[in-house]
Amino acid sequence: MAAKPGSAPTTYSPSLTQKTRPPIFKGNDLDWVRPDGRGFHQCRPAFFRTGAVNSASGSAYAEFGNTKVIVSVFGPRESKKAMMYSDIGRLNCNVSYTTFATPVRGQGSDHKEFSSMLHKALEGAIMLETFPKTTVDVFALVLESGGSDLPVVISCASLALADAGIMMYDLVAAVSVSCLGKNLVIDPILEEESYQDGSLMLTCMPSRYEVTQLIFTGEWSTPDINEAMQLCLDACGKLGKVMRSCLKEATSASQE
Amino acid sequence: MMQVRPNLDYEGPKSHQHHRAFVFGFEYGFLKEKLDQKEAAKRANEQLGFVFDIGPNPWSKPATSSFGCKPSLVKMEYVSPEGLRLDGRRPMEMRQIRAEIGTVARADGSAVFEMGNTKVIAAVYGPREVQNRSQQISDQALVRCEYSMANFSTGDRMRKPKGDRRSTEISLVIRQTMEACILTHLMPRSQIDIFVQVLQADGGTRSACINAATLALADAGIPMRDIVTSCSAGYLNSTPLLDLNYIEDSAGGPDVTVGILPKLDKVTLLQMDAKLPLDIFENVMGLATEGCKAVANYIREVLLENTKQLEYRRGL
Amino acid sequence: MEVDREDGRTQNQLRPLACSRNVLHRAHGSASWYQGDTKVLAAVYGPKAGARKNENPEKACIEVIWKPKTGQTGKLEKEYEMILKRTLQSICILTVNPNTTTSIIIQVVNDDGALLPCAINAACVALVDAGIPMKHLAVAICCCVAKSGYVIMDPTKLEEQKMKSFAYLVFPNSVHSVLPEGSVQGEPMEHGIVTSVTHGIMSVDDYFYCLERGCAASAKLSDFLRRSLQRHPTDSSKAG
Amino acid sequence: MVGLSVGEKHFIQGGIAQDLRSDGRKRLTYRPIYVETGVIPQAHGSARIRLGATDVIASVKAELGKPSALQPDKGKIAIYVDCSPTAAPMFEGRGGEELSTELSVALQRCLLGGKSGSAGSGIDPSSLVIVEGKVCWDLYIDGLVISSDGNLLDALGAAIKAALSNTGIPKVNVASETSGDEQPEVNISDEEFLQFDTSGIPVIVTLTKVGRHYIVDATSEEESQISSAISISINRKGHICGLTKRGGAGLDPSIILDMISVAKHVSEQLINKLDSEIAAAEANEEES
Amino acid sequence: MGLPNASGDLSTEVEVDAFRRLFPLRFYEKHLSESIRPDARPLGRARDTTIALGAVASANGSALAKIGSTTMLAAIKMEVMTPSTETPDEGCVAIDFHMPPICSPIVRPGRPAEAAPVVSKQLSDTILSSGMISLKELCLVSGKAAWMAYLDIYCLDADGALFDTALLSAVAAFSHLEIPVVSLNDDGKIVLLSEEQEGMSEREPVNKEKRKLTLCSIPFSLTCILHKNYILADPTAEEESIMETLVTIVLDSSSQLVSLYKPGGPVLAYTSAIQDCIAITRQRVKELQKILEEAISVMEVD
Repeated sequence: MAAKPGSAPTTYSPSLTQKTRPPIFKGNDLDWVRPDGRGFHQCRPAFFRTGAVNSASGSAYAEFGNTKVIVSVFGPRESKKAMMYSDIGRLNCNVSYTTFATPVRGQGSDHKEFSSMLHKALEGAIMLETFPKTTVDVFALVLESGGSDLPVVISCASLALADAGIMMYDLVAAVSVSCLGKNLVIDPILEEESYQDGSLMLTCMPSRYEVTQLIFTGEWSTPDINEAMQLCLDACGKLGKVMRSCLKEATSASQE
Repeated sequence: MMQVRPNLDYEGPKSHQHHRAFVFGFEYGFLKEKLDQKEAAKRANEQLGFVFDIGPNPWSKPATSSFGCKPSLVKMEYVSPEGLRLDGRRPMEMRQIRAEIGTVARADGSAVFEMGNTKVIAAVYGPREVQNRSQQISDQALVRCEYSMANFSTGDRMRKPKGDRRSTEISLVIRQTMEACILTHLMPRSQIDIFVQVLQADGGTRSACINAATLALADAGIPMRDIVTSCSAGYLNSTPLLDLNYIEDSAGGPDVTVGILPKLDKVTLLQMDAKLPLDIFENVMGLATEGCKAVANYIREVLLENTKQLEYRRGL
Repeated sequence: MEVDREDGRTQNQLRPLACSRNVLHRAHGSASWYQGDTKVLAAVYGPKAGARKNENPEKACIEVIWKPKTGQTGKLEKEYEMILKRTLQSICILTVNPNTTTSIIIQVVNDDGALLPCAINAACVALVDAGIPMKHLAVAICCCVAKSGYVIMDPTKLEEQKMKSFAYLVFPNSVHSVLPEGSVQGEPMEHGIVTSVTHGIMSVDDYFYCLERGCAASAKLSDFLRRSLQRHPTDSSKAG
Repeated sequence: MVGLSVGEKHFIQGGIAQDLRSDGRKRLTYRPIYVETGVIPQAHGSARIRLGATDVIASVKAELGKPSALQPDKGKIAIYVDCSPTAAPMFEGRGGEELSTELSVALQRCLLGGKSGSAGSGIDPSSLVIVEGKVCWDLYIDGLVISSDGNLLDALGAAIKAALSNTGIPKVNVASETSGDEQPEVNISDEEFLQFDTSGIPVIVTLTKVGRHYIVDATSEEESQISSAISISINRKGHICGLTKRGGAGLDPSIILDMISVAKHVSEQLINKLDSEIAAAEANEEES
Repeated sequence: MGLPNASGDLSTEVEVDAFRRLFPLRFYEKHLSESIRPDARPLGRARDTTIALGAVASANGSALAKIGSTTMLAAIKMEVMTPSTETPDEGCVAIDFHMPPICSPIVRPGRPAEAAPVVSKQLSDTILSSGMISLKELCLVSGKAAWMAYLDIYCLDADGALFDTALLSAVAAFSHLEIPVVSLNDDGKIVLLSEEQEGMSEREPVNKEKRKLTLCSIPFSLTCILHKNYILADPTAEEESIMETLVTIVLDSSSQLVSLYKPGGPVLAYTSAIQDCIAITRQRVKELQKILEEAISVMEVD
């Protein structure tokens, strides 16, 4: 009645009057500050909680600054796609965004690229042979995007898998590094990501010290790669500890 | 009767910047007389031989291509007073055709077929086990076909999703046409997949796809009643035109696509949009049929050549 | 309380009704139902082997497909499908044909108000025509509440838009059988509501007033329904 | 995808261990590369690459567009890959979509560099701008897989490099200065074409780890033996312009660094080989 | 397990669980005859309800509502549109309800849940017909520009009473909504004014006064299950799947009936049952009003 169906007027979101915002750093200026005041090699405080969704077999919620993510794990359950017999299980991943996750209102559609990256980052850590003929579904929803979305989704998903009791070799921790001018900044926020010259995302199993997924963009020389990878590996190690303690807390809480 | 034979010795033009029509040029003189006395009489006044560099070339400049924009329907001259078409062909002249067998190494059978600037690849997989059990037919083979167009196949870059209505329709047409010539009863409970991929579209893709599919099926060694060949013809400026290109095709005039089994002398496919008086239709269809026969002869030669090569390789 | 209605009807008067069944030859059961200028065609296919999606080893499944007059199915159509499905599920005996699916297709021919009730009535007749086992019939009616508080029955589209609020109500048709009356607390069965959908603000008292009036009007509808079902399937029936 | 028996698997693995693969190659040798340019006449540039039984076509089309508000001084480049069902029946319908997206994303990452668009990109997007903030070229790069026998990413990368070398973009003259929001009028020249400087475009080298060894240019039989693979794009300067890991198993960081250095070594030869093939193909095209 | 006979003995617990799965209806009926539900609630009591305002920083207004474990996240983004010629001084509200695959095992990616469009329609009907928001308040420049409020509600965890929770989160998001200060620029476009600009800018903000919407007669809802003579308020997903007759009643703060929604179901609703349901809903509305007020006051203290 009040709403006129069928007529979708075109809308725009009002922008700031200033044409362009000044870039967060200038050229070769080495002593700029990050917008949130962190050091270059300092990650945002990470917050994890398992058991966020009751109706799922396992779930986790992660919050890194403004990046907020929920991951639910369902299964192992019957494969929906009529697949041929397989003696190992299937992992099915899906990442989607809410319409209000990004500063400009989006469509809230599936993110195919992230879905396949999530799959690749996790498959090496899961013991697929423990659930033959069945599927484990890992669904992620980015509630709010604040930069480094994919690493947060991956770390959160591995916690959700652990919460669901899926057998894994190790947790998977993921961290990304952005290259801005000559500086490497870890765990970039959205604004930094939009100015980056290059980026590196590394996912690893911290206890086994193995890399499950590695992605570079931009131009890198070998010493830069060494430095960035070491940075990520160290950060993953620390993140792994935070994730482990979150799991421990959850178990001790449920035992009480 | 004289054979209508494509000039096989002639190497095709390497550069499309100088695209010309030249195939069948002289040989078609005979066809014409046989086909249509009136047309032949009209044509008698015309000079014989080729006149090059006539008409705009739709392929020369992609950025300013007239290819993308449809020519207006109002009185456009598709046949010049000298009796030449926009690309310099005569009304009853076909574009150059070229075929190559075995282009997709991993397929059971494959072929490339070119008609002028239209270029398609066909690949055949099978006969093999039916993938979807519910589709299995107990007394004959299941024939499936998928037609797809490359993003770069048209003048304007197209961004249609896969499986739009046109593709589905052409897939169905190709499937039905090929099904009619394959001896499906010899391969019960099996499946044959025909995939055709259009690399360049310049009118007559339907025909080109059927011709390519025939070659690919033959290459895969699938038993057939006869080869199927196809060709189109249209009617513009009160002139029947053989083998329409894109501009002529999009003029909105009638477009008759015919597919025949040349040896059995049977028509398996006949499609026309727009209307045409019955007597003219007969002319146009006859013209397309002759085109089919010309294609058939060429395809036969290609297959023969291929077989000779195979023999040679086996050391026979 | 006299009310002027554009078509000269009184408050409680329904528009002319018309119903014919077995109108489609391929369908297992079909019916068309007219309420004034609102016309709906319903077709029933089934019971057929259960689709894998909604297989249920204990119960039959009912599936409703709503085809609007023009355009594509949107949220409104999805909602109507859901209401119809739940309503029909509650009047059919689902345990007789377990693991089957019965499809009901509703085609809107013309919408002039009270569309959903009209569709429910049409679907009901079509189900009978297809011989689907049912507990009882259902009759649906639309009641409108005006700003000044009076209530009118079976509104046209124009009236629907002018009024403050309206309610679609579905009542069971009384069962004439030897079985004990299925009622509670002494209320007759036809006073219970199968489905209720309201739109717009009304006071609670208004709603109960609607219920009362709707129930009374539904008796007329109920009679018509019964009469038209007793007739030979091919000849259509009309009522004023 | 490829069903292999245990014996066949051992044969392949054993061959790799002994540095003699089933088609007679060494671990770090590519199959012969055939380059053909200008295969799609209606595109601004195109090339076809054959690598054994792998056969791909890349085409470049430029359209006039408007630069994005965020980066008014840069044109837009997009890469789309399509897997034709002719290559494998499993690509039928929407079956090829997953692989197509994966390849498109990997190519974008390996060839177009970071979001700022300057570092690691094979083509400088600022060279595509005609009037800043108003008009620019949008470059659409389409890849099509016609026949597939492994190593699609390297082949597509090479095809795109060849297609870009083959590309001529018409010169555009801006008619007159316009102010405000109006779109300036532009004239597209028929005669003058601009060529890209393609020397900076990286090549993609995919190293597949089978057992303890790495191989390049794996066939699909070999790809089915993957424990993990890394695709690295390297430019002439020896800088890494992009990297993606494929295959699930975890790798020790030191192994990754080792693979990068091997890939660097391989890339030098590949770049030279590819450049000479492209030059030969171009010469061949001009001749005819 | 809130079972009276569950003495912590593992074997009985397993048996009870098996009984619950095999004979769910008998399991429930046993409880109902004792006037208690398996989660230890009396029949007429709703589950614990919480509201957290401002959960999403990137939206103009947002709220997270939880009833039991059913969780909904609602967020409003304001965009500018040109109003239609018939209503030049009215804005618009677009409401959409999403059920992403994370919320329930039934939903799979690519195929939206059946319930989502239905709840979506119900929500926009209820919110728009309740008159809670005056669309005139969304006007910026008559005939030129007006706000389009995009309200998106995401179900994060589905455990029954979806509509109730969604409506609660939507209402809470509207009460948290803060409209940005904007002004009209020379091109006739609406632009955002940042805080430091507000004072010195030569352009007058067009909506200095109208930063908050006045919400009159806020609707609240309660879903009940009718089963035999029992009325169960605020059902869980399990209860909804076993006992299929649902009645959703929406009342506004002045106890007017906004919607009475009973889509079929095997149990017929008699006048007396409806009256009972309305009475329970009245109480629940008071509860919800208090919870919302508390959430707002907590927000203001911060």
